Amino acid sequence: MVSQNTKILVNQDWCKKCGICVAFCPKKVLGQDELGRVVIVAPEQCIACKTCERLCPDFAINIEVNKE
Amino acid sequence: MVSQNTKILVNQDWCKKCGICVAFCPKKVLGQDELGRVVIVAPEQCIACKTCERLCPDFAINIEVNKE
Amino acid sequence: MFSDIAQYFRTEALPHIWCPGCGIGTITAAIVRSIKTLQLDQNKVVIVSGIGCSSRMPGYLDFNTLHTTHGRALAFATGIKASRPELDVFVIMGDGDASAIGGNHFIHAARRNIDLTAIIINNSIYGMTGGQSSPMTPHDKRATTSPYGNLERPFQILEVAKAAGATYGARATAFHNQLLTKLIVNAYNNPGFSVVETISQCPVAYGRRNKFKTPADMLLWQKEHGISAGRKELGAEDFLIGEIFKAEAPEYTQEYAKLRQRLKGE
Amino acid sequence: MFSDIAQYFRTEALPHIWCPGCGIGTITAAIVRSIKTLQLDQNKVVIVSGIGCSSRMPGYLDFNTLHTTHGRALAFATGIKASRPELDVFVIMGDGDASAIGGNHFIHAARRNIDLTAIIINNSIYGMTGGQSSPMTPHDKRATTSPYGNLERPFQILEVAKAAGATYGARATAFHNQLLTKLIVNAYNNPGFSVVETISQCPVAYGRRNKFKTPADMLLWQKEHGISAGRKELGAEDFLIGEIFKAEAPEYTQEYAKLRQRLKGE
Amino acid sequence: MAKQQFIFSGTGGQGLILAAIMLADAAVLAGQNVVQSQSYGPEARGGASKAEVIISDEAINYPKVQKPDLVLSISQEAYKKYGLSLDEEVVLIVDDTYVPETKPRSRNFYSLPLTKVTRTEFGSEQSANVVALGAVAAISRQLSLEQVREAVRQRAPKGTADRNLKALELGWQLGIGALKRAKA
Amino acid sequence: MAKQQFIFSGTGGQGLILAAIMLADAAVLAGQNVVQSQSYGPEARGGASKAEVIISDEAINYPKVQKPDLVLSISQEAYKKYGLSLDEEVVLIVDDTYVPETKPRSRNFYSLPLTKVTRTEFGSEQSANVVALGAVAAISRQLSLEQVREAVRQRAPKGTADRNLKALELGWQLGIGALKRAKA
Amino acid sequence: MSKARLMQGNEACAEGALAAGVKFYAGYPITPSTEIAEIMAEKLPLIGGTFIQMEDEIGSMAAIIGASLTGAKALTATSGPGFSLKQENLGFAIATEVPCVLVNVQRAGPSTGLPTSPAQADVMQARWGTHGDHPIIALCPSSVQECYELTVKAFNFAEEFRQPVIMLMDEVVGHLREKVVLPESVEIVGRKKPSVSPDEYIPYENNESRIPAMANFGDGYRYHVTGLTHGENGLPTGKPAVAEKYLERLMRKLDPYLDRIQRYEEILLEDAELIVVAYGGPARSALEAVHAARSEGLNVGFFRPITIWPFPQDALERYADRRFLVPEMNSGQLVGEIERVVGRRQVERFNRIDGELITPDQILTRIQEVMIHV
Amino acid sequence: MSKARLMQGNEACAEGALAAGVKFYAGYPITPSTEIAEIMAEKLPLIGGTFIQMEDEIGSMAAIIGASLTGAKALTATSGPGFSLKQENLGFAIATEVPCVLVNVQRAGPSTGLPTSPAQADVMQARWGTHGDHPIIALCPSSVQECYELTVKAFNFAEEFRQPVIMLMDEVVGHLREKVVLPESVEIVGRKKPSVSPDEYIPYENNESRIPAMANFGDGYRYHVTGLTHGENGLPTGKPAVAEKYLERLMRKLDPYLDRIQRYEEILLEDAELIVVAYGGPARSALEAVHAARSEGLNVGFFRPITIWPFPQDALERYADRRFLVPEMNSGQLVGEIERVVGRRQVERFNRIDGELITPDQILTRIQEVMIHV
Ligand SMILES: Cc1ncc(C[n+]2csc(CCOP(=O)(O)OP(=O)(O)O)c2C)c(N)n1
Ligand SMILES: Cc1ncc(C[n+]2csc(CCOP(=O)(O)OP(=O)(O)O)c2C)c(N)n1
Ligand code: SF4
Ligand code: SF4
Ligand code: SF4
Ligand code: SF4
Ligand code: SF4
Ligand code: SF4
Ligand SMILES: [Mg+2]
Ligand SMILES: [Mg+2]
Repeated sequence: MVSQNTKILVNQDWCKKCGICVAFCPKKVLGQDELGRVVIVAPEQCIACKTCERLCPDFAINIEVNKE
Repeated sequence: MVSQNTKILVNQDWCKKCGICVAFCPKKVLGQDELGRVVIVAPEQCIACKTCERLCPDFAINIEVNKE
Repeated sequence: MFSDIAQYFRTEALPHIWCPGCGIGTITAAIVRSIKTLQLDQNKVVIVSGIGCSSRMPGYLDFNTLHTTHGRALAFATGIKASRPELDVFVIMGDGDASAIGGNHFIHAARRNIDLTAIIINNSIYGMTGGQSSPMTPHDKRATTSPYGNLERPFQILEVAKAAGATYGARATAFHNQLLTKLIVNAYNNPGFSVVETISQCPVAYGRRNKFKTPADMLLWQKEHGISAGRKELGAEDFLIGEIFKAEAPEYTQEYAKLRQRLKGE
Repeated sequence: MFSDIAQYFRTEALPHIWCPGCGIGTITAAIVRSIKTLQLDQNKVVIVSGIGCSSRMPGYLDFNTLHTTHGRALAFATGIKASRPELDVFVIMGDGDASAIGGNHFIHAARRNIDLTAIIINNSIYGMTGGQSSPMTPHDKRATTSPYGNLERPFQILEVAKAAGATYGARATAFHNQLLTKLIVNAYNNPGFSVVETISQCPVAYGRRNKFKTPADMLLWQKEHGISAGRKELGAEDFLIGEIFKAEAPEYTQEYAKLRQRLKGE
Repeated sequence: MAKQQFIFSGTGGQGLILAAIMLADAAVLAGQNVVQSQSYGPEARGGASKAEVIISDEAINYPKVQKPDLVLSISQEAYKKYGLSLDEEVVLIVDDTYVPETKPRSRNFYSLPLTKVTRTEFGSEQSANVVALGAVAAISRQLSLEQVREAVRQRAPKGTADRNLKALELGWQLGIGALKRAKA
Repeated sequence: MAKQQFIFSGTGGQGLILAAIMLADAAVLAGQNVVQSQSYGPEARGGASKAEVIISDEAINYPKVQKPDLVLSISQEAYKKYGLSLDEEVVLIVDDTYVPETKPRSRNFYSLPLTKVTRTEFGSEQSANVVALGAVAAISRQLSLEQVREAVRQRAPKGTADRNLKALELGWQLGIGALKRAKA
Repeated sequence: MSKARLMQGNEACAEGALAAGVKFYAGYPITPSTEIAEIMAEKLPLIGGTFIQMEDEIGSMAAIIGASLTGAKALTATSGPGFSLKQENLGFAIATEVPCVLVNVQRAGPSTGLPTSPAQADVMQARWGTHGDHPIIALCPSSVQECYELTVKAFNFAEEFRQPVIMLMDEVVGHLREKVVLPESVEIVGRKKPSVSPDEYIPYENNESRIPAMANFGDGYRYHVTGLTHGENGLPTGKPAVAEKYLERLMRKLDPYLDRIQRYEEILLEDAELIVVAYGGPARSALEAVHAARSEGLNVGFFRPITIWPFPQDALERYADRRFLVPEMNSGQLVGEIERVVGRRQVERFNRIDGELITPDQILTRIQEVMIHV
Repeated sequence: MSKARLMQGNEACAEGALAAGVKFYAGYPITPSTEIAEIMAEKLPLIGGTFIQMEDEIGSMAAIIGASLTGAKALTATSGPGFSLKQENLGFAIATEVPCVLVNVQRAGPSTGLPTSPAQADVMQARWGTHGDHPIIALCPSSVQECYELTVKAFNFAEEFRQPVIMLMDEVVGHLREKVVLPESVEIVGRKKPSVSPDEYIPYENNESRIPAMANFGDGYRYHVTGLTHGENGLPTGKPAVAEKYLERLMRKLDPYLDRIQRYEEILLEDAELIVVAYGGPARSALEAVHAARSEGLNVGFFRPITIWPFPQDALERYADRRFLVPEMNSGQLVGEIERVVGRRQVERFNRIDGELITPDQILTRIQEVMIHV
């Protein structure tokens, strides 16, 4: 497990709340608040697959993996 | 033989002296004079195949067959 | 036999402007013979063309005739056919007309499979403007704009037509003009977009530059290199003649008619 | 990973203008990753586009970028490549841009087999102008100009490319964006005209009218219907992804270079 | 009725233009002259969106709002652009969900739960535009509920008339309530 | 030299334009001002063809021949159009093969066997245009044989220089002979 | 019953076309004209007409000409870039005298420019955009009501004069929604059909009306249509005399009808010292400014050419002794023609080119500058 | 050694281009311009340049813009129908300020017209043919020598001002062969390159010269080129203020250089009561007529605009008190501009539209009519 070393960065200025990252995160790490903003609901679940990052149309997610 | 009943009509006003009819007549019925005009040199040889007529780009030859 | 088809000509406009030995005249007669064979109502036939030597053809023919702008014949024809589908629309284009400037209208007419009979007169050159290379000039051949031999590859225009959606493709030559007449009849009978590529000789702008001494030499070349399917293996300069492909697809004006019908129902 | 590719972006121009959930952004990142993978010199890369939502892409990318007129990107790119063949030229087009108004330049770039990497972003619609049908809108689907469902058949654009002379054709989707990155790398490596068709989602102008509730639904559709060769038989809405064809043919700028060389010799 | 000028502002996709059209329709039903226009952002892809309506019993030449009588803002960005520095004469209506931060104003200011009410009633935000229209119409007091209702009936996309009429009613009530509170 | 105006007329494919260009080239070599033009028939497909040359030691403004000094006609049609109704001052040269029918003229008229001589010498009609050029140049007496020779050398298509120089010589001799006969 | 309705300018244009009897539309989408195509796509199949989305603007123009030759009233609509592309075939329609209507909803240019912003920058292109000499009619609406009415007129002119007609709209009126009251019925003019038998039919007859009768393709009158210079029989000619006759007629065919074709609006001109000449969307601002200036006691009048081409020269020339102010949403286009007609020294300009509608205030300020401060 | 040679106008144009340093030609054949392409096809590969025959005129215009962006001097040539088709991309080149030269050898129109006959019927199209506001330079040669010289100038103007330049020829000069004396060397102007580092480079800088420095694609200065209205950084903008700044500069970029750009010829003007204003091929007839009139004792002068656009207005205006005769091979085009400049009442027209060159006699007769019989 590398989840401790993974940082999920969401650029709220660029995010357009399309919900794609939320829908495709295999681990349900991400969610949306009532205004549609992406929130990280289960960071510990993240497997750093970067699906969210690659699918995000707005370059708004950065998964930073700090392998130690 | 139907040759007796075949008329070869050359419309000299339309003929442009390209020589195609002469080159493709299987029976050497046609020739060209020194100014390039088409002349009928061997009418009796004509087999009314109409190759000349069909190939003439200028609609200048008419083969009229008078079957009796 | 010209007297047989003279009724389809504007004889007052003859003799035509084509050069001595030019294949377009021969092809014109073959096309007219197809229309005669089909016994089409002269008043319902429309002949549309673009610009080029080939495209001067409609002016000599006694139908509803439309000589348009360079490359656009199929777009004009599309307007005619879509507006009044009962008309029989033939479209005459040069190789440059159809495949260079007109390439887009060509692939779209094919995609729509609109019921037009398109006849491309392929003389491998821009005749009217005096011999520039066209997208159908064979590789390495000379033209005024390929003085060192044509660097480009020619279109396989029937391949393009097929890939774009046409439902009938055939090829003949000025020499094989009886075949041509038959193929045009079949093309007309195909209810969709049909293309007949017709190899023609341009002795003046192409032949002279490419070692053909006489128009007859060029016809001989057509005779030798135009091969019916299966007759022999194709050599370097050979090309197939006859029907090249057939396919089925919905035709544009019929689909539109169905739509109108459907909306009436609603 | 955006931080990894940020150097290729004009970040000051972000956020981009694309709608929420639009696939173009995802594809943009995939393209940039290809260029990164190829380790191309940023100063030698040229990105050319036409007009449309997709064609706004170059504005966000930090290369030599050229946003041209609708449908003409390949013709501009041809001028660039022919004039300076050492440049790496990528051409971004929408489906309408490439196949409607730009169809002619498309088939001619293919015929010349000029060494351009053409990426068609196929969202099945004219996005920028608000949702009219394009020549790649599937049959029966809705668009503002096909309010009763599209009567026409879409192009099989890779078939057309192949018939016209292109030497590389591949297809991926916004969803299959890692595949896309690989295919673009391969396309670039093909020394000739290469086409990568990329299926994208336009939730606003296409999805809404065609019963897709969310952008994610459209990506799911891509996931389900994009099939690698041999994986299974293709269903009605399925399409192949991966490399679709490869061929060999002389490349235009190389032929021209040879001509110059030959003339020097003379 | 003297010239009345309205600005509806928010982001693309919120249905503001449709709401403005409905307002304009209602004015036509009321026998008024009316023009309605919108600024398409340079590319109008999810960006700011603005719709304008001018209603008058005289001929309307210049078709753009020069001095609004009422501004509706349903995004923070739109509020900043169109609502923030308005004269206090001008009626300003904002949505309290999407415009959480507002400058205090002594009068003519209504921060209404347009989105919230819509969500509560319909479970989604769709029709919030018509709720807003109802509030605007009620607060502006230029048109009768029946006129606006008729306009909504005519313009609502197929199959949504009932929902939208309901939304209108909700908005109208919100507006009336707010007016009452303001008077009070 | 005063302004000299030439018309070369015949049918397309006879090489008249090239002959006119050679004449013009020769005039340039002679240090003259010169313009050369041609009328492309509406489609120039085997139809009538006309080339013009104006030579002058002054500036030439209007570039078309207004009143020719010399007309060459090598087709019956061209003769009808350009040769038939000429002033007798104007020199008229025709080819006796292709212009068999001519109106009698008291002077300045030369019916020359241009085609025949070419065929006899070369076995084909190619280069008849240069034979004609030779005759024209000789009869017009505006340019030296050497000047025209140089022009032919420069302009002749690759590999045909010798043949064409020969043709020029033939034409020139035809011209000189004709001049002599006319004087006699 | 003619009822008041709210309608968009582009929609009114489409409705006007339908009222005029349009049966064929071919087009290619482009902002800000697209609504016209969209309405046509919906409505034409319902009335037995045909909508076709072509591969580009060139093909669209070609297709409407083809359709018109079969007898259908035909329409296309576009904006700047598409207008440029249609020019070649527009010239074909003019040369062959095929009736059709081409709408250009002007946006800000050059090139792609500001696709959603208004401008009036194709005014001179509408006159001179295709190569070669040619006559043209271009109509310019200022209101949604006029979008409707002028489109009907455009079809009538096209049919009566065998002449392509340009509806020169702008984004302001094209996208404006406004109250309109549509008439219950409109006057419709169709093309003149041959009254002779096919044998006697002369397709490009040089008759007194200058407008040859036009037979439909398919109706038994077989004739030739070509963009080459042609004789009365329609066949190409290279003969200068025939060419001249043809071109003379073509260039002057509208002359006998100018009184009917040239439309304009005049307000408060009698005592006007300064006349504001404006057209299209910005004319609305100009009129408001004129009223404001009057209320300040300035003797200002308003002249609005509705027919932009042929420009109503005679009408304006009557005021050649006044001064003029020409506000335009371009860098100065129609003003050149006005200068030509009334004299350059009398004419002041006001130009706005940033994609925003000129305001009444801007014009009023300019009026004040011209009348007071100078 | 500069030697006298016989050369055709089109050939001289091609040679001028080569002398100016052309390295790229893209075109599509069309009478009467084709010789230019043919010469380029032969010569460019010999000097390391590139000739490409494109699929149409639209693509040709696009390709030369692309090539120019890589640093190559680029040329295309066409005639009427092709000129119409090039308009959209011509507008792109103007908007993006990409240097290039576009030759239009005018033939008789409209539409296909008389493809081998001369005319001057694209004069106004050269000014207004593309949509949207735009500046333009168009040069008009009257002799073969001038075809050469002006083509060199055209390239110099294009490069110096980042401005597409039109060589507005006509079939008369294009196909005329005439004695020319080519200079041993010509003055060549290249485009201004950035003098700053890539970081500091502002591709559409609003600097004092009004002409931004231009970097080649591939040379390390990465920037964006778009036909959308753009800011100084080259990126698209919808902001009215930025748009206005850009368009203002674009529309006025030539103003500081007008003295150098505007060329014209003046002959016998001092005491002229009537000034014949003529250009292109027909100017030759006009000059001959002027001399003939003088020899009849008529005080006639000759003014020939060589730069047609921007029209040398100030130069002509000096003579605004004289009368004018404007012979043109069209139905009256440039005459409108002359009327605008000097006043309509002073100007007489003479138009020939049958495809034949106006003769000196025709102009002389008209001079006599105007000066004597009236
Ligand atoms: C828009 C436009 N571009 C170019 C031309 C010039 N032009 C006339 S015909 C032609 C090509 C002719 O070649 P093709 O179509 O093969 O017909 P052909 O003359 O060989 O029969 C060209 C380029 C034109 N008339 N219009
Ligand atoms: C000549 C021209 N015609 C039409 C347009 C209008 N237009 C802009 S983008 C576009 C089509 C966009 O569709 P597509 O190419 O599929 O790109 P998308 O927006 O879907 O990415 C059209 C028709 C234009 N800008 N120029
Ligand atoms: S990296 Fe994978 S697991 Fe982690 S948030 Fe993104 S999609 Fe979910
Ligand atoms: S995919 Fe990107 S833009 Fe969409 S919600 Fe997630 S972070 Fe936001
Ligand atoms: S019909 Fe046949 S045999 Fe007779 S002349 Fe013609 S080609 Fe010869
Ligand atoms: S084929 Fe026809 S045109 Fe040719 S020579 Fe024979 S008759 Fe004459
Ligand atoms: S140029 Fe060629 S194609 Fe044209 S008429 Fe002459 S021979 Fe025929
Ligand atoms: S309209 Fe469609 S393609 Fe364009 S940005 Fe929006 S979602 Fe993307
Ligand atoms: Mg050809
Ligand atoms: Mg698309």
